[in-house]
Amino acid sequence: MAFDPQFLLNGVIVGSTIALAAIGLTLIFGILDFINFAHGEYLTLGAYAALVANVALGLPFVVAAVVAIPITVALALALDRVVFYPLRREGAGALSLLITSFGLSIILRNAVEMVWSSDPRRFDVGGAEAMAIAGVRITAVQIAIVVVSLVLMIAIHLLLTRTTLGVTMRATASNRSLALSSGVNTERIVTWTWVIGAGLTAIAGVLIGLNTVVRPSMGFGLLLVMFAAVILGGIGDPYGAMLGGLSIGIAQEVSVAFISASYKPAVAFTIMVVLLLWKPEGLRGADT
Amino acid sequence: MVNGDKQVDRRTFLQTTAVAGGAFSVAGCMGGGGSDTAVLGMLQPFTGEVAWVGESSEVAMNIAVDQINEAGGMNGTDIEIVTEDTETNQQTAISALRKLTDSDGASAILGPTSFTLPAVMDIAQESQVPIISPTAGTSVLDDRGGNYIFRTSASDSLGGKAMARIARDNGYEEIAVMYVDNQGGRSFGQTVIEGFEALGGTITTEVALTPGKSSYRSELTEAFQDEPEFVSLTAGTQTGQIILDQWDEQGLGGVWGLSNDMQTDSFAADVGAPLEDSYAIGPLPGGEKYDEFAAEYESRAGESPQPFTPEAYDAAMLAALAAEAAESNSGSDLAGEIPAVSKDGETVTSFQAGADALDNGTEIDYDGASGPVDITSQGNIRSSFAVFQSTGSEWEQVGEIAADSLDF
Amino acid sequence: MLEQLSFMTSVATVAGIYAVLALGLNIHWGETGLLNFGHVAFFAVGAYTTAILTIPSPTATQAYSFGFGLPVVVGIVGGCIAAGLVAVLLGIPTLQLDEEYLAIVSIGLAEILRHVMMNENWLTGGVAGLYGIDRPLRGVIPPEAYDFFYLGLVVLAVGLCYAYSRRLKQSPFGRVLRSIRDDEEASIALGKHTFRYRMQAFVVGGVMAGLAGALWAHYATALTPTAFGANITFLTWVGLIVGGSGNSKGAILGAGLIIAFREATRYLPDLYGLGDIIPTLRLILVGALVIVTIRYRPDGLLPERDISYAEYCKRVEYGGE
Amino acid sequence: MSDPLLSLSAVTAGYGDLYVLEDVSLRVDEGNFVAIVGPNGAGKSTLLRTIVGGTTLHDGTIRYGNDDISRTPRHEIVDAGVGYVPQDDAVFPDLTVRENLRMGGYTGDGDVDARIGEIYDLFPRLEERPDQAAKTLSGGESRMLAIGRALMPGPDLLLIDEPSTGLAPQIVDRMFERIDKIHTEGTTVLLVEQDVSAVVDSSERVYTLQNGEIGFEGSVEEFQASDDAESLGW
Repeated sequence: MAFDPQFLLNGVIVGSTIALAAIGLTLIFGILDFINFAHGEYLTLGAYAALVANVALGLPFVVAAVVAIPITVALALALDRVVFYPLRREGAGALSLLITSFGLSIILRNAVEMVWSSDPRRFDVGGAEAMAIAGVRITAVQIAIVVVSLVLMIAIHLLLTRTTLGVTMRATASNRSLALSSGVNTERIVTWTWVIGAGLTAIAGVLIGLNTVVRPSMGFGLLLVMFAAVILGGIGDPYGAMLGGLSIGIAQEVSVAFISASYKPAVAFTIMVVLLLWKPEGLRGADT
Repeated sequence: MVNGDKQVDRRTFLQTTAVAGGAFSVAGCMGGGGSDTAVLGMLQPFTGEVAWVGESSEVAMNIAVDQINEAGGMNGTDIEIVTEDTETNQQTAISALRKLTDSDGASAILGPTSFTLPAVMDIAQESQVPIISPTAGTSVLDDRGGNYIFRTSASDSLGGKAMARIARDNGYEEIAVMYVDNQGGRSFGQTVIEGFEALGGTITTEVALTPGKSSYRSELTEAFQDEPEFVSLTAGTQTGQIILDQWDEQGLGGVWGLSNDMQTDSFAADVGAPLEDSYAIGPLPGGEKYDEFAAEYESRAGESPQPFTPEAYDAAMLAALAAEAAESNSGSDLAGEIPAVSKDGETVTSFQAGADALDNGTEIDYDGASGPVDITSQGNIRSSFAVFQSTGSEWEQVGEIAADSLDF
Repeated sequence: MLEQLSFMTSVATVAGIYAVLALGLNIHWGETGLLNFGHVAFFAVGAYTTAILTIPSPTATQAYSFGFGLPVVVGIVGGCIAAGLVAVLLGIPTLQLDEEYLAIVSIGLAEILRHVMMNENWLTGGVAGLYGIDRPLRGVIPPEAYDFFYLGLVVLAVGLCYAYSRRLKQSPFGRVLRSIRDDEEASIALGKHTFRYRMQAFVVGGVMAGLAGALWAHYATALTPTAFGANITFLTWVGLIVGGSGNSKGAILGAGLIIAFREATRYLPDLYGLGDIIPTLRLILVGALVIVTIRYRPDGLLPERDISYAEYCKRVEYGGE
Repeated sequence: MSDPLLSLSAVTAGYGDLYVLEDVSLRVDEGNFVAIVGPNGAGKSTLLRTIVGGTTLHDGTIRYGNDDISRTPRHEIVDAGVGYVPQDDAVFPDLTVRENLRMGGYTGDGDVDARIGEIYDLFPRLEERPDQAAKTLSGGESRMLAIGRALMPGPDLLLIDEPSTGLAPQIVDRMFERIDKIHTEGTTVLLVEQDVSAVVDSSERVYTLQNGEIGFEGSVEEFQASDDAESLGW
């Protein structure tokens, strides 16, 4: 049986959205030093914010998608102020923050379900029909998803290397104490990290919702995959997260051609464990 | 599920939330059914992807219980419904069942779904409280039911065979089979495969799906790689709709054979034109009794009955009639009467009629909203199926598969 | 009243099983600082192993291929051993890395295991699961007293794990573990092979979780993959955090409280008739409980008494400014 | 006597409930080169961290110029003109040499590129590898980068924690040459050292710190004549 390139294409589409969300997760991990279990819910909230703007308020989809970003960012900042900041101020350890984020994740997920019910919902965009290009089927929407993801990844790269904010974020991620000693107001960097991380995650949520459906569990369902992407790329490394997200998306979809599709979710973790045994510092890690 | 009374309760709740926190621990000692009412428990998922099952079957059960209470109640006592959420999780289901049997003193329990029923069977048996599931199709129950475990829904092994027959009878030689990889989906899907092969057909691909995912494009690519003309799909409405939308988007062709979960008006309307000519199996429309139930359901819930709701209504009726027959509301007494009141006797279609007949010492055969509901000694029902085909906007019945034609 | 007592007995039994889980996790996190977020994996391995060892051989209609019909005691011991072996396998790639790796990889392992449970019918019965698991001394104990007997067994297990944890804490081994937790570099300087010690602690905690799984299997008498989701790991963590990590009494108290809370909130609909929003509301309350505890009682209800210098440095470091 | 640039009076500090420094007082005058010497674990690093706000201050006050900086956030202390070179983790490993320097100039208002040029003049080895990641530098280069990073905002006072640790003797000598140069160009220097011999040539004033308390205090000449010098292996 010849391998169908369709699997690869599906993987690129899924992988590019995972990559976007994983960048947010890894940035927040780098700066705040804890694994944010509520990250998936930010993705869900982004999708629902766009959904309300698009379906309930009747805004055009693109406008709704843009509107979703500041809403999600504002929510993430408010939650940081109310939930995480007091713990940071008192010097709570990474685990306290992590467990708190798990509690927050449950609250947010169920609040979304309470408000919008568990029914899957769809954006109000034109019917998508796949076109056949070079033996694979792809819709205009999917092309847009991949393009938007790639553009955002390039934008993140430029931000991290060309701007003072970006360099400061990387510096704070690699050594928070030294950043303070260099005159960095780390709380300001934390704020910017939430802005960028939650913003990217909101876009990822909208794109995933566009590619499929919007539902309360969408973010949580992707959380473990995002973790795998982050680990694969090396914790705290945004480029690694991009690479990790893409690899995992492709591996998952391609795996369907070879093994039972019900093992699909396990593929990401198998790759992760194997990689840790082989190259513990992540895909991009130094060889030394 | 808009209910006027509930709104008031909710407001009361909001005003007293502060007190509620402190009351949890006390509540543990205060709860529980008083002896002046009889309790029917409902054990269903109310959260997560299958929350609709709990919500819709609660409406159906309320209809039944209101009718029973209007007719004087079960052995003269009013029935109170206590609902518990399984969260589609074995541990929670066991705790919830324990609460219903031990703390609430339920006479019988309606539910749960295939996800959790196998896991609580033994506990129910031990507690000597009958379980009547309107929602569990799992073939595990085929030879494990009876005694304390019954169901008013058809076994997946019958449904799967019916699906195989539809494909074969319509001349398809090679089909693909897709099913969600959970308790319900797998047993149905496997029976389609076994049944279709027994009828001389060939299965091109078998694809097990993880439910609750957002994209099934690769699974579809896999299923359609040999270009099957007929694909059997077993899934809930949510997963089903995503799969069908993406199938349409990808332009893969062929017709579907859909399991009974997806045989609802809203599903046919939502998927629309692409579904034209595809098949679905479903229960035989129950005639007058079903129409009566459907009208009541619609007036309460504002939508046409969801799958399994007539079965839920019938399950509550059977429990109450069995209690009448046993002249006791105790679970261990009424369990044995459940098969007895469902067949071989004077046909009754309401609680009132059944209770009156039993008072006169007549054996009864309850026929309900979902059909004749004849419970076998293994706790199953033998069931005929209706074959539906989509017109592109709704399901139209195009045939019938009799229970007798499924013995292969 | 008797009905209430019976229900309370089953709640206490579940709470006891969670207490064993929490004691195991306390050895991982509280004593050694291992961020294990896949605790349910050990629980599942313990449960399935004892089930496979003790159920009768399969009949023609059953999905699974192995059932050895061995005595329950053999099953429980086997469950513990299997959980310990899984700990070794998981420990090899992760215990030498930063703690976050263990956290995420352990979640991953738990997920993989759940998919194995769902897919490998020959071993686990697949999504249909395993049924008819025997209960210890079923024929000997009168049925009406059986629940109390089983609760007694669970309490005994809690007691054993508690006593072991206490002894561990006071032993030289326990002191090494705490020094690893508080400052690994210092203990390396002292010449301790931290990998070996971490591995030992990881196995001990894993075995306790396996025991909890075995107790669950013989309590539930049926196993399906739905009983082994990530929420079990989460509830155990919540219990440990609320009770106070690093303190065995805290682990037991926390596990008991969290189960009591979960069960007590079942009575909410009875009081208020909230109907369809109650289940989600209950989960929201559990989430809020976690956040509030960590905010206002960060060391739990029963905090560990002394905190070392190195631990302080760690906290100061996290404090930033 | 004029007002000191930096003064600590009766400072008691540590980590959380743990006390490391007890009743420490010292002063650094403008233009001075001050060394604090003491054995390992005496609290030298904690003392520098306390000045930049990196510990829990239980008692006492820290004044810089005319301001009380006891409760000032760390990043504002840098803003006020205090450069700090920690002993460990003194550079950002994943950032390039140039980016590390740029981070140091984070608060500076001046021309960052011009300032980087000045640092390159001081440490030519850094100029040879501007795009190399800091984690790939040698120990000596890394230390130069750390000092360069701290000098970027043009601090009036430079705090250096054990510049000699882990470096070969000839590199230590060259390192102190540079520090001397920084000092003579107008920056006040406060450094802590375990290796007493390394600092006596450069410093003007010496404090000894033992068990978190100040022992000796005075000029280099007085120090060399004292018992403390002997006990520290001079």
